[in-house]
Amino acid sequence: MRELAYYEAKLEALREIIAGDDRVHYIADVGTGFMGLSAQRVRFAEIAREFPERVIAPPISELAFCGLAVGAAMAGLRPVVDLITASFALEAWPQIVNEAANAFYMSAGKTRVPVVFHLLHGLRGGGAAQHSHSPQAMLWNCPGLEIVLPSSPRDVKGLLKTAVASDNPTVFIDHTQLFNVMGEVPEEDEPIPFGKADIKRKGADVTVVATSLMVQRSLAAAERLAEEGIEVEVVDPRTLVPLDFETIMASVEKTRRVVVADECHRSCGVAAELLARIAEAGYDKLAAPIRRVARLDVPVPYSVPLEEAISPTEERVAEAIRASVR
Amino acid sequence: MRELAYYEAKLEALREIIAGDDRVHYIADVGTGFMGLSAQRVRFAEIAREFPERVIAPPISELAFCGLAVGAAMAGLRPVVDLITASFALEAWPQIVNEAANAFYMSAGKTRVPVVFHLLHGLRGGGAAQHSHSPQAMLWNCPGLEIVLPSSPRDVKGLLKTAVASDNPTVFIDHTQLFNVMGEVPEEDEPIPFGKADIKRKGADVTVVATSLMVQRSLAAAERLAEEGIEVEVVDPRTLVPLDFETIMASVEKTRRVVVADECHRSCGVAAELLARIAEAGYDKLAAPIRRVARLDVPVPYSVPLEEAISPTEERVAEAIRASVR
Amino acid sequence: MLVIRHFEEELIALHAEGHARGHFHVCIGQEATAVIALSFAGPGDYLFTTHRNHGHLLARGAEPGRLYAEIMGRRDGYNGGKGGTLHTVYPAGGFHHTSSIVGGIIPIAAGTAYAARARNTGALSVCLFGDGALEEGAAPEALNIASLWKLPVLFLCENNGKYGPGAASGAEQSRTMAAYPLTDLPRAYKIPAIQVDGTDAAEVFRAASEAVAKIRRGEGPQFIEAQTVRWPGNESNWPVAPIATRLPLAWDPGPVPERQREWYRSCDPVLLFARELVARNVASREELARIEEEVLAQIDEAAKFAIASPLPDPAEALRDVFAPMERA
Amino acid sequence: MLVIRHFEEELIALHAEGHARGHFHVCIGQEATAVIALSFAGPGDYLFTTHRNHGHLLARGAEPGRLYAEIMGRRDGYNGGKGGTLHTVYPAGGFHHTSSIVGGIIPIAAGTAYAARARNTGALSVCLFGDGALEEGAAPEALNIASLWKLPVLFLCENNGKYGPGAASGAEQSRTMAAYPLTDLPRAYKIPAIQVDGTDAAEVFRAASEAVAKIRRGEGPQFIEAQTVRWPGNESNWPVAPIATRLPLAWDPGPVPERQREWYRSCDPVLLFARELVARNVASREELARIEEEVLAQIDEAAKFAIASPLPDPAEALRDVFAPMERA
Ligand SMILES: Cc1ncc(C[n+]2csc(CCOP(=O)(O)OP(=O)(O)O)c2C)c(N)n1
Ligand SMILES: Cc1ncc(C[n+]2csc(CCOP(=O)(O)OP(=O)(O)O)c2C)c(N)n1
Ligand SMILES: [Mg+2]
Ligand SMILES: [Mg+2]
Repeated sequence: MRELAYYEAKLEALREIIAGDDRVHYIADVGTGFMGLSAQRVRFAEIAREFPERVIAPPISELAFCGLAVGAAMAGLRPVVDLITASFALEAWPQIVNEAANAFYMSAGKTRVPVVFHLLHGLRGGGAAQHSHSPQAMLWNCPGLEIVLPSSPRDVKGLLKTAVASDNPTVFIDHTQLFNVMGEVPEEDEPIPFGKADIKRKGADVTVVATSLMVQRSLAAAERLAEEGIEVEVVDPRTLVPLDFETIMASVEKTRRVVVADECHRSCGVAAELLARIAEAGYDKLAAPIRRVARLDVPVPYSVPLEEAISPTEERVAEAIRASVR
Repeated sequence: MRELAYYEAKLEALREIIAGDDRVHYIADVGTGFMGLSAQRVRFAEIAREFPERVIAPPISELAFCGLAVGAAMAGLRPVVDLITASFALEAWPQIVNEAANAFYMSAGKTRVPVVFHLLHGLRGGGAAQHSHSPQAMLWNCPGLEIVLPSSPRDVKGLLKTAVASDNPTVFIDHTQLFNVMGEVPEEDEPIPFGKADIKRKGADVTVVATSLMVQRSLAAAERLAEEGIEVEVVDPRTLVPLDFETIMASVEKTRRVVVADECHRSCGVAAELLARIAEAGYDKLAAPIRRVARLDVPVPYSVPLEEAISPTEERVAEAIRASVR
Repeated sequence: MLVIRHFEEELIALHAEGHARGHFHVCIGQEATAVIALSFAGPGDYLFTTHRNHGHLLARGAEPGRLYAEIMGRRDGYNGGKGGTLHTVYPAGGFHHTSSIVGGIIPIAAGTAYAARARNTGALSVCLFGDGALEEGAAPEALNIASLWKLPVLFLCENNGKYGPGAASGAEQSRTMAAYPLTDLPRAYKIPAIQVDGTDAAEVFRAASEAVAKIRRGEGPQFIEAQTVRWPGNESNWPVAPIATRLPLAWDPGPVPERQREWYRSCDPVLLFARELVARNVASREELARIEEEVLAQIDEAAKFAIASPLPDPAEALRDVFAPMERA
Repeated sequence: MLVIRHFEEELIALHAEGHARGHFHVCIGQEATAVIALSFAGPGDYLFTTHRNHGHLLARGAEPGRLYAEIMGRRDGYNGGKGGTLHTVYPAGGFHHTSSIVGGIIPIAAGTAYAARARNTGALSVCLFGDGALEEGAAPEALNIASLWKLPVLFLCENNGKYGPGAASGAEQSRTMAAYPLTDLPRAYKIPAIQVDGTDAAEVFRAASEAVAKIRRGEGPQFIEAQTVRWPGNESNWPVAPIATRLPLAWDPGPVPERQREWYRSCDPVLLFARELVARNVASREELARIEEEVLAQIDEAAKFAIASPLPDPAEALRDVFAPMERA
């Protein structure tokens, strides 16, 4: 199968999606949309030029343009609305959390809101306290939203297709630090279903449940640990809502040792929920305490060594794995 | 010691605080502020009339008036800003989560933000999807905020005093369903320190860690279970940030059985974090899986039986306790 | 208008009797705006309303019985009791989403207008909201976008902020809005805006028909501020009906306090309209009285229908969180 | 102005050499506004700025070396590397909080003004922000409150939205703001607002001194829009210095592209000011050249200081989350 860089797969998906369905409108700043501040941002600008009627640059009004996308979704379009840096989603919180998430339920299933919110989350290197949010935990606490966290070229393409096809409000949370990851991507169209975890690496000793960039860090840690004789299984849920808990528990029952790795702040983060569910279901199936690798509970500092100090690094994942087999 | 209703203790605290410190300004709609839609709302209006210069009604602009309070706190006041229904805090999310919480850290400790955000959270009976939020879990995922959840007349008074005295942004999260709870409140001033859990009931068989209204529900469940021969210990952390985890773990080590009870939505809720911490620290100290009682992961319906179906009721707490000793 | 009035008055009674819970808001005093303005909306148009929505839904043909049932959380409610008074959704009438968050619908209404134009359906959006909504940042943000993109949306602001009958009308100040008259705000964003007396059906008729025509001609968003005086029963958070409305009050208010009398005389759109109809010989007092009897009977039946409607099955609570996946 | 210009140009070079990371924003082209307008702020006043803050801090006396150190994440930075370019806080100069969230500081600046008035200190707030900030709902919300409550705050909008030298100036349209000219928005909220040429030091001087005087007299908030043309090096997200500024370019631009030449001729506030000084015989070209040498030496030293400053101790990351409790 052909190999593509993550960013290529992501761009290919978007182009196919916009070209293939008139109902798709993409609302974003053209300079930084979709690809953020990455070197590939000009490639998004090319797509914007190709579809000038359907790639639309709004004012700096996240609340209103997210609301606009919610309305457009109610009225038959399939809008993708780009918050770009995930921190800016906080500006649109009322529309995402209190309108989009609730509309289908409050109407008892009458009103569908097939909108996709696109966010670039996480510690990106120098984003500091106000530009480094990973809001997926806050969003997981808000029922009514589908939450997607791709981690590989194949996944980013297939999951983006499914996100746009979904009839529900979907938060698509990407990470610029993934953009240069290489991987196989089939030529043919392969939407990836929501709620199907992917075992990114097989191993018998420890299960690591990781999301987004932490999948790549966990795979790197697993390589290192293989040299130390520890065989790590890396499970990537790919979507938090819906969550494929069965696949996770099947791996846990096999290895009996678990590390959860996620980039949100630790308290009430995604790792907390994963840990809680595994602890509930796995009480008598575990051979060691579940360990959690997450961002420390402090605002994000700007300086390199400070940011590093609070990050869930590859080294910290490796350490947690070692501790759990010790 | 004298007995007061919760609402009386709360009003007494506010009056004393405003009367005692010129720097305290209270920003709120006078009709529904502080006491919400409860029968006691006229009592707040009386306080507002007594201090017309310092109880100020803003426009319906939560984002701006929270930001205004943040600025006022930076410049020497001790503002209390009232979101009233906690759901309206979502409107002010950028100011609470991305400005107030980060200012002290980003300035490396130069700028203090002694603001108090007052919220009325939870299932209040007919609030439906858009007026029933319990945002404490989202806020716990945001370092830099102190989070206070009173559950008794004594606590509401003492914690409100400490919240206003604190030099940090503090989210004071109350529940109208507590207003008629009766309890002892000392005559003399007794600020209650943050980070000190309170054992609301002693018992040897099961530890229930509960917050806010769930403390009262857990106490009621404990009474019932005492008749069944189960002795329940109810631990109330009172503040999530800072969290007194030692007191919680001391109880857990004693009883070896744990139920966590909180009103947030289940996934990534406060109960998830409490469960995760206890599971991490208590791996080899537990005689049963930790059980979680929380709001089910659906938007809040309006109708009585539907709302009941997703609520963490007293009955459900009791059921979880029974399951954990079974 | 009469249906709305009697619906709301009966609702206050039903609520007092414990048939509904939570807080709620009635449209009394604002009936003319909804009934007249919404008469220009076509079947494919998108309508949005707020916490104060009952009158808007009824004006678009919602059945009083099913609306009561929703407000009482019953199975026959339009949303099976999931939405309730604050969020009733009635797609057959064009209401696909109702938000109780002040300002929440304004960007959404711009969005349905955006979609209608993109899909070239000729539809427009009508966004009904209160004066308070303009204080929320969502409103100016959305006005800006609607203006820039010339979206087909009618912003219809029901300004019930004139406190109490007898308050000086005209260019008085607002304690919470510096952009006053409110039309100053849309105008700053280059949206044509006019003020009308919201209790005067003829004035609302002219303004709404003209605004809708302009929007359908592609002239972009329009803004109407319909001014009404706050109904005396609606000054607290819990509406209390001072006296039940009956049309004969239009001619003989009886022994009521002066405030109430003044409201009947110059602010009550239902009584104003009744007087107008009689003065112009469109209907006689007797004909109106007969119609009122029918309406009262209809409302009575609606209330009975709702009370008889069963509560929903608790298992319903877990449904409708997500739509099943669309398969291409 | 010269310090700011050379600071920013050197920063672009330092960044390109890898001494700083993340994205950053420079004040080139906007120097006149900051330097002149902030000269009216007193020591107790509260100043707020945004992602584009370096010039503002320098105008208030921030040391270039410590500012570079912050931007490079070093221990000697004003915030020990915790804030970085987007959030540098410099309380000695009146900057207690700097937000990189567009619109974030506008309500906060209203808040310090509220406190200053409540405490009767006579202080005012100056809130510096870009044209884009008015698109965020936080801005109109805060303008409204500032106007209603007559808060002592100067809103100083640096409109660098005139794209590129040579673009038609005057009442042109904005693609993202319907309320254009921008002063229409504060005026809708009854805040006095004027437009000035932000590259013209004298014009900024007059406008700012008058606005500050009005605020200190208790006349409530004032709004100034300072218009500048976007500097040619700042059209992408990553500023790229086309040519390093030297004052002699004011008289002889040398062989540069026409765009750049036009910018030198009519938009560059530093060169405009230099020409003015010479034309009015305030300083000779030689004197200016000498000053420039000194500034360049100062900047050079500042850069060295910052590069030599150690990285912070990783343990620092866990400090300053919470202030210790105040004990009454
Ligand atoms: C974001 C938000 N803030 C506050 C409230 C509480 N609230 C409900 S109705 C209302 C008044 C709204 O005034 P207006 O928009 O004029 O509508 P009216 O009730 O007068 O019809 C308020 C503040 C809310 N529902 N949403
Ligand atoms: C809430 C928010 N949305 C988007 C951004 C991304 N962003 C950074 S600077 C900028 C442009 C701001 O324009 P303006 O306020 O005119 O300032 P300028 O950069 O022109 O000085 C944007 C959109 C942000 N920082 N915050
Ligand atoms: Mg109103
Ligand atoms: Mg700008």
